[in-house]
Amino acid sequence: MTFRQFWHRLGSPKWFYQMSGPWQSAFAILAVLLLVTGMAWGLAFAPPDYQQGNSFRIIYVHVPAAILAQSVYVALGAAGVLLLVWRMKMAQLVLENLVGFGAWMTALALFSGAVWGKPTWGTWWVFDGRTTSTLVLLFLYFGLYALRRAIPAREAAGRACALLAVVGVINIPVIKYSVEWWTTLHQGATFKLTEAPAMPASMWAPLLVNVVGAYCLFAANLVAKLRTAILRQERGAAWVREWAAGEGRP
Amino acid sequence: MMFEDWQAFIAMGGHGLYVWMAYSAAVALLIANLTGLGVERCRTRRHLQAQLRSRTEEGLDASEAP
Amino acid sequence: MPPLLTMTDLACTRGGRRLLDGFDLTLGAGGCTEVRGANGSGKSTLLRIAAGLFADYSGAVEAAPRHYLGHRNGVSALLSPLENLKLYERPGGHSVREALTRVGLQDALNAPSGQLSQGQQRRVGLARLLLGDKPLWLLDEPLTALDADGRRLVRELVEAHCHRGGAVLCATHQPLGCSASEVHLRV
Amino acid sequence: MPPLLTMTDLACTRGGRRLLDGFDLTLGAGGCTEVRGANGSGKSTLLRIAAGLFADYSGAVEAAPRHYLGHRNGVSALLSPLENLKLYERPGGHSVREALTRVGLQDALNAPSGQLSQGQQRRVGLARLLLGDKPLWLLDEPLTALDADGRRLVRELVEAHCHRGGAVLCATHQPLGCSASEVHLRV
Amino acid sequence: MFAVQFRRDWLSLMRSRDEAINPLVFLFLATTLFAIAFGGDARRLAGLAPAIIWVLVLLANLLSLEALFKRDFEDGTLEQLLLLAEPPFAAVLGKVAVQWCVSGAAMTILAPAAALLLNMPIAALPALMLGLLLGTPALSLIGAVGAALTVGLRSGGVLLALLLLPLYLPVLVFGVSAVLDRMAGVGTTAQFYWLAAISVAALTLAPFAATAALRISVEQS
Amino acid sequence: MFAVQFRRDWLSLMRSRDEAINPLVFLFLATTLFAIAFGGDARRLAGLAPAIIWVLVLLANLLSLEALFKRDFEDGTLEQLLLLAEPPFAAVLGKVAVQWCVSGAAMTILAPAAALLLNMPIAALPALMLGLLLGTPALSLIGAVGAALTVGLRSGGVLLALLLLPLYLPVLVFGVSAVLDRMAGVGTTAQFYWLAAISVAALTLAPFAATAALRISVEQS
Ligand code: HEM
Ligand SMILES: Nc1ncnc2c1ncn2[C@@H]1O[C@H](COP(=O)(O)OP(=O)(O)OP(=O)(O)O)[C@@H](O)[C@H]1O
Ligand SMILES: Nc1ncnc2c1ncn2[C@@H]1O[C@H](COP(=O)(O)OP(=O)(O)OP(=O)(O)O)[C@@H](O)[C@H]1O
Ligand SMILES: [Mg+2]
Ligand SMILES: [Mg+2]
Repeated sequence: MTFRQFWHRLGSPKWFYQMSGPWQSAFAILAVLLLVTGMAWGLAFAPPDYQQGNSFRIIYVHVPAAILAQSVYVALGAAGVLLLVWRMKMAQLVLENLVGFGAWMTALALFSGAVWGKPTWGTWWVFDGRTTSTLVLLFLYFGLYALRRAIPAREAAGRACALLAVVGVINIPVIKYSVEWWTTLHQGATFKLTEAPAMPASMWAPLLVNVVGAYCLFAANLVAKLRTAILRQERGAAWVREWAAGEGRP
Repeated sequence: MMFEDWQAFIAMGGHGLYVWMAYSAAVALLIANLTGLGVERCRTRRHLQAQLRSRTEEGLDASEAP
Repeated sequence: MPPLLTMTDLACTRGGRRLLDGFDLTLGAGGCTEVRGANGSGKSTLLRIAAGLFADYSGAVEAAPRHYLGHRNGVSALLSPLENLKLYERPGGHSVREALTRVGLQDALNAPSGQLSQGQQRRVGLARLLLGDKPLWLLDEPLTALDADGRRLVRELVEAHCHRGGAVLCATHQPLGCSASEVHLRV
Repeated sequence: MPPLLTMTDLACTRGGRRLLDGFDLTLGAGGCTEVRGANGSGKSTLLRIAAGLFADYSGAVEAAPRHYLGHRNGVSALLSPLENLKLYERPGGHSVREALTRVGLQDALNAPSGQLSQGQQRRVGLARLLLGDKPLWLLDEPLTALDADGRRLVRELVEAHCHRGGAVLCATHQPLGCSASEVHLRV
Repeated sequence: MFAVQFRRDWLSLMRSRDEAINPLVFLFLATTLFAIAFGGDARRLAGLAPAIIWVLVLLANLLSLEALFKRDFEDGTLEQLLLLAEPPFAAVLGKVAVQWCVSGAAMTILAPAAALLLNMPIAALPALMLGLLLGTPALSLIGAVGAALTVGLRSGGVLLALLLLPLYLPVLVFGVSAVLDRMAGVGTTAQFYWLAAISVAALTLAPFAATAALRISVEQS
Repeated sequence: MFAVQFRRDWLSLMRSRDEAINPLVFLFLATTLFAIAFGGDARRLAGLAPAIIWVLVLLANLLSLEALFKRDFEDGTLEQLLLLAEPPFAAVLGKVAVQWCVSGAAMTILAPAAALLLNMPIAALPALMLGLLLGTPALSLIGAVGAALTVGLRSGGVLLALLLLPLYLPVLVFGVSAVLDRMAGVGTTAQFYWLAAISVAALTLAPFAATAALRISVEQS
């Protein structure tokens, strides 16, 4: 199969649906396994930080969530380009179905960061570079959600969201840079995120496991949501009716 | 295991509240997310089947046939 | 000579109702077609599709450069008719003043358009058709709010345009009064 | 029985033009008068004066309780036809549902009105006339955007209303088709 | 008539739920912007928080008032209302009540959250909420008169602001000083009486004034 | 096309001169409100003044952007523009330019007066003005994309705010920090470069994005 064919097929809901059955459960199972392992490892077996003590264990929740929050948005931006430039049908489904997941991950990153901030910084919230840009990321997600809700026509909503997602992705680095630079200039380094380059393997290994697990969760969400969305979208098509009559029967 | 007993595990050296808040939020989100996926799938399936049934009862609606 | 408007196997669903289904239409130079049909049968939708102002359809549409006069006139209330149409003036074509005189607005060139009566505003919209020289005209109930004199005006404009080799697709409830083929939409 | 609408020595200037001058009109029970005139001759202005929606005139106007259907339908795009008219329902009169059925909208009761076609929206405006039982109807180009069936509907509504002892003043460019006297406005 | 109009406007707000939460979104976005823009100075904010919140509530109210009659004016519903509602002022009051529910009432409930973003001490929150509860009806009612006067005008938005802000000033002053006094531990009853008095006065006069203003606006078009 | 559209929009703004000064009126009214609401604390204001001014400039811009395409959308002019302008994006740019003249440019010139109301030191005014001059084009241009996306929507106003405020953040941050740095005697070139870069980037991309967004909006109605 040439790349061209693959590309074309990826844009075809039916093909995607028929191919992706096994992927979905694989990713979901992998995600649960990795995340449970990583969390248990991080909670009980990783050594405490010599400065922060056990509150450090929040890192195993916080960093994967923060990474996903950004990755999902980048994925939305990519889908936006696909939709606007190549009018790829699947990209619209991605745009429609991934916003909620990304927003929840952002919320988790914010929440776990805030919870971590209380014991380490002595306050739930402080406006520094990363916190601010994460908060703004949450607003970007809200914007996508609200825009889609506000436009009744599905097709138009898809393109409008695509445009917004692309504009947002272009802006994210600028936002990040601006706030990071601004607070380090004015606030001093008191609240700088702890960076531990010399982190021992026993500390970063569970983090790695969780990050990979988080990406699996992302993939599982992507595939599962696309699959249901495809069924709903193509409900008039013959193959979906066959599916409902046959395999889909409980 | 980095902790002597369960008590210490729960207490997390005094940071138990924060650590457990963060982890429980994460676990809750994970569970909600995965069950959400399953529920959505079931609902779609039921919906499609209901649609299929009403179609076969009424006879196939010509205007909606692909 | 290629046709000015070709619609092939058009299908469109709005608000849960199938409006167009396997609709075909070809409009060549000099052709005038009236689209008829009951209220809500999809005439306006058809015209917007032809104009490229409605995208949620399936099928193929090819249209020459075109003028579209919709239910709304596209006239800014604050600007005078002259100022309103300035944007559409093209070198070599009619001037705005000529166009407005043609539609009988020579006495209302400079009043804010919002202070014109409905029929006068419709005439401003009609005057735009004379600017920029587009071969295809898409008219959605052009007779709305026009008096007898205005209806005659529309007929003359359409006839002249077809005569020059243009084409007109017109949704209307009253016949324009010029020789035109008819398409009926049914839901 | 007193007339339902009396206008005496009406005069009105708009945008520097004298529209009405010493205009008199009396409309009794059962009377239907069509106001004719070229675009911009002041028909809409006259109707708004009669409705009490335009105040910048001289002369005397006396009008019975009235319905006014203007160029704009008075229909909120977000609300369904049912919800739109709820406000005008009165105990003892027609129900909103009956009124909407009468104007042929029984299949579009619950869609947001903004999603209706122009003619369907006009029909929602017409349905309001059936609610609240006002003896005087002031109609400004009621036929706008209506198909043949809709035009018949308006004629029937007007005839029935006059028959019941109401009165109708109607500005229009096309005759309604019922027996009516005519007033011509000239600038 | 009040109830019918209330239900109608409520429905149409719910149809576009996003619009209903507009004032809230504005309040939170603007608060966040301020918090971000103040950056490291956040700690110094506490004393300024009441003023910022109240000013933003005023502005949010202004913004949502601009839309109060606009759509009805443009699609001709307003002239029908003036012709057919019995009595029109009750219908106008219905519209204002809906506007208050989504602006004044909603902001009363959620302003504390915004205040916390600006580090306002928790002890002062009840004073903030009570002040908003008593003061915002006056804002909506007085605002309706201004909105009715400007609805037909192209310059709507800021002409409205210009008309209303002077009238809003007493509410602002009493509202802010109530919170500041509470933070300073001084008694605050007087301010609340004043806010309530202004609202009651507005309630008795504003519906009539707004109806008259609407009539003027409609007769011009 | 740019020039014709510019002249057209300029004319129609001049027809309703009040609307043209909307953003300015908003800026001054809100500044005044803040000054009044802060009352005796005024001395503490100086350090906060840049943040307040910039946030208000952002909000003023947002408010005037909401109207950018609205009227044209409603009376059908916008669809004619998309059909007949050659090329449409030049016409869109013309509209944005007019909007910038009455918001960005006007506020650049008059913001110092507002800043003085808030006790900002005179020495910092040039930094404020230069920042506004370089930053406001980006606000108008990015804002036009948002305005184009939301023009057909009932929830317009605050949906627009929600969409745009995150995108405005960098401008806000660089703008405020330039003034603060000037007040602290630190070099400020970097911020101005950034602001200029953002504006240039917006100038090259936004007209196309806005035109595409307008097309989406028109195709729905
Ligand atoms: C509400 C507050 C917080 C937010 C929104 C937040 C957000 C973020 C973000 C966006 C990242 C970047 C993830 C990536 O792309 O690699 C991150 C990483 C990180 N955060 Fe937080 N954070 C918050 C609070 C905290 C606190 C209180 C701490 C600990 C003192 C902390 C420690 C870390 C660490 C150690 C990393 C990984 C650093 C790296 O790999 O670059 N965060 N956080
Ligand atoms: N808002 C206004 N301000 C100033 N002048 C106006 C306004 N509205 C209408 N006019 C003027 O009043 C005159 C009559 O307008 P009116 O709308 O009453 O005419 P009409 O007879 O209803 O015309 P049509 O058949 O086109 O609807 C017109 O010449 C118009 O220029
Ligand atoms: N914005 C919209 N959203 C959803 N449905 C719509 C929308 N606009 C129109 N429709 C539906 O599409 C159908 C056709 O509308 P259209 O305006 O094309 O009719 P039409 O033939 O022009 O009618 P008329 O003679 O009344 O102008 C109508 O049934 C209407 O309900
Ligand atoms: Mg139509
Ligand atoms: Mg008229």
